[in-house]
Amino acid sequence: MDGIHDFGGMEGFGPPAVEIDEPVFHHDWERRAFGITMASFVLGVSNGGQFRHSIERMDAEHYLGSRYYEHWLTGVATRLVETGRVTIEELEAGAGGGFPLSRPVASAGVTVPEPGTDVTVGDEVRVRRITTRGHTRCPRYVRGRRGTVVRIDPPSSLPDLEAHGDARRSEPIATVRFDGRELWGEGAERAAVHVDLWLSYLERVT
Amino acid sequence: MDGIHDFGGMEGFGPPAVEIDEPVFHHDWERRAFGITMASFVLGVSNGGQFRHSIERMDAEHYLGSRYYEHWLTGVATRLVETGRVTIEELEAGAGGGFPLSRPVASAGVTVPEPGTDVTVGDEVRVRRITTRGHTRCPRYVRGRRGTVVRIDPPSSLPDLEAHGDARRSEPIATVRFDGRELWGEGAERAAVHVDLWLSYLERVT
Amino acid sequence: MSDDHHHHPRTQSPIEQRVHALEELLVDKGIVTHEMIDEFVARYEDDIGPLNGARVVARAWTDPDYRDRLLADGTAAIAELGYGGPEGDHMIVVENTDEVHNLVVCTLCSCYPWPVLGLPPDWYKSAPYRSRAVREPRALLAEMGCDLPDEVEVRVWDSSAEARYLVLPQRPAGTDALGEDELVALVTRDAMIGVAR
Amino acid sequence: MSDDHHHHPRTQSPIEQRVHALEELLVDKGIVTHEMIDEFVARYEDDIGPLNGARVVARAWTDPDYRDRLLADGTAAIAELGYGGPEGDHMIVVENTDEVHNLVVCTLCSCYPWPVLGLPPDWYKSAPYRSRAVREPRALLAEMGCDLPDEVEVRVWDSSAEARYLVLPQRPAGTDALGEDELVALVTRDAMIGVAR
Repeated sequence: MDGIHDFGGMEGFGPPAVEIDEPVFHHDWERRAFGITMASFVLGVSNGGQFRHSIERMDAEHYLGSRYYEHWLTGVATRLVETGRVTIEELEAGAGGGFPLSRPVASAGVTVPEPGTDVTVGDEVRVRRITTRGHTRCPRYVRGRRGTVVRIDPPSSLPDLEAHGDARRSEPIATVRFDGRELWGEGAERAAVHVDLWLSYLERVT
Repeated sequence: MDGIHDFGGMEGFGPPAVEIDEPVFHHDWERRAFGITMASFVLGVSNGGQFRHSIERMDAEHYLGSRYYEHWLTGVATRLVETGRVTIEELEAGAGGGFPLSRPVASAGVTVPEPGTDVTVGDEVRVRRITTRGHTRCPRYVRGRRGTVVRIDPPSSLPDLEAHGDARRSEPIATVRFDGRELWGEGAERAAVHVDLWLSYLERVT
Repeated sequence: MSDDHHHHPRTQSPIEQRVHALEELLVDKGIVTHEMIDEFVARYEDDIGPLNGARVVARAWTDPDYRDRLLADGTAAIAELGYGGPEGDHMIVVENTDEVHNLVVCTLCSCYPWPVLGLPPDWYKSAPYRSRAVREPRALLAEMGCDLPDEVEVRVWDSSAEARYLVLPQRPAGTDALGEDELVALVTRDAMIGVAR
Repeated sequence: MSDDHHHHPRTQSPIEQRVHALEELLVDKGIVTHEMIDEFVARYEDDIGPLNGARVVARAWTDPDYRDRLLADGTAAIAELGYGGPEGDHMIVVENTDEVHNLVVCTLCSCYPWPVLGLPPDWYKSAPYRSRAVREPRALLAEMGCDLPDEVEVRVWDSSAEARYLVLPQRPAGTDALGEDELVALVTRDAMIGVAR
């Protein structure tokens, strides 16, 4: 989905706020939200794709205006409701007020790319224009862009499928090197940007 | 610039909040912010591109979390400071507190597309991948996409230039019709989306 | 509009303080006057609104020649009724039919045909409307109470440049006996944006 | 970590109330225990942190064979020192040189090599860092106090899939006399992310 979470290249943000000697957690609630989420994985509440998508489905303004572990809390609570373990009524009663959850998975337009072709290190590739309204790990800023494969990682479960049902497809992951100017135009800084992309996100440039 | 203002197709927003018998202004400060901004145009504080870009340069979280006329107020105040008519110190003294302005124009990467070729109604075109960090009226969701020209409007000043200096280029504007599936993939709703694009944003598909 | 806008109420929100500060500063410097601002506000709060557009639509419903001129050159035909000005210099009128439904949006800011509709409502300027109108117009329209049959073609117009769009809705059935003035009352702002039929 | 997390303090913020409500609800239903949560918190607050990564780096600085193994198979070489686990199953180590500077980011969420660096700092998870690291890494690094000469090549690694990245910084000049344990103290978390040299 083209959500607010897909920050790569987005403008309108200032300098990062760096805190000297920053603690691991800033508030006790962050400790508990972290621990609850970690426990939820052990209990099988979500796989990685499901959990990430539960955060991506947060209201964009809520996402942008809240701290990181509030994202986790919102995602895990959403998954707990969606899997029938708790109800929103129970959550609101306990909180003594509103308990904003993420929005439902899109009812249409959740698509999975066709399997891609095999690639090897050195190949020129172009990233497909993924347009799913569901979960994907293909960032918007590389879609349609050309790059060179520099590494192949072992097969792993395609998130686009994993987040939305029982079907699985295991595919190698290619690390693709993009020239900064290919991504951001001639005025861009000189830099190489590497993105790890499942084969289904790629097509070979012939 | 790829800012938060470029909402087309972005996900993570819910249903629009429709208010029955909505007033033109909800607060008296909205009246004043509107009037100040209108007066500022008469006084030549900004042209259209400069004013729009002054709003686009707002901090993304501020933009998303504030009402529409706060965008105007922030943009016009930013322009008034940038053109030397008022100072941030005067604004903060008057407000008795902070007066958040928009961020400065990008110091690098502000580019203007090369002039495009002429097109006529019925032509197939592809939208260029505009990557400027400055102002543009080429929405992100149509960049790289194919469509058909359905109308040509009279020449008008290219915003990408107008917002950033004294140079001007006047170009016809083509209304391009995009199939929803070209923009959003096979799972998309059946719809035709029309976008008005200066010729420099387009290249003919040969 | 209250007359005491240059008095400083005791408890102002930060945005109220900022707007007030800017207005006072500009007046103190002699850059604007309160009256200039008052005048703009009055014009767009009291004088210009969707009644203008409704008159255009009702005329088009009752005068086939006017309808043809309106579709051929919106700016000129609208000027015949005395309407024009900022955000109305290049008007395009798009016509709904049994087969076609038109919807207007501005994804990049909130461009809107002021001379015929006045200033836009909050939802038109909101992230939900601007993001979804171009991606899932049918779902959006359904949520706004406008259910379109599958066979109706949806045409979305993103006002990204100089043109401003007005939808010419279909004349409701059973209104043959009504005159132009009576028809004016039937034309809604929402229908002229395209979020209602 | 306080022991009274299941008591309800009098004035809680909304997010505190929500977290508290969820924990109590899950405990009441027998889905989790407070102790399970305590254990995860303790592990990542007390046990696992950038000291692990510093030991890996110091070993690589002092043992050329280890450095070669680390660059060839990060996961296995890091496991030699006893580090592994969630977010560390596929470790890639990228080496800084006089000619190359590496920078790690996760634009889509905040993936980070937990076993060697612990949990990420706020700025790593923030919109400014995630948005700008892939678009203007040099400007971002300069703002963070890391000025790179123009001739140094910048390589950004967006952790968008399974691999997690650790930067192997350059050994500081003038440290030939220092042993591995002394070198550990010189290795910063920021250098292992790539926002410092």
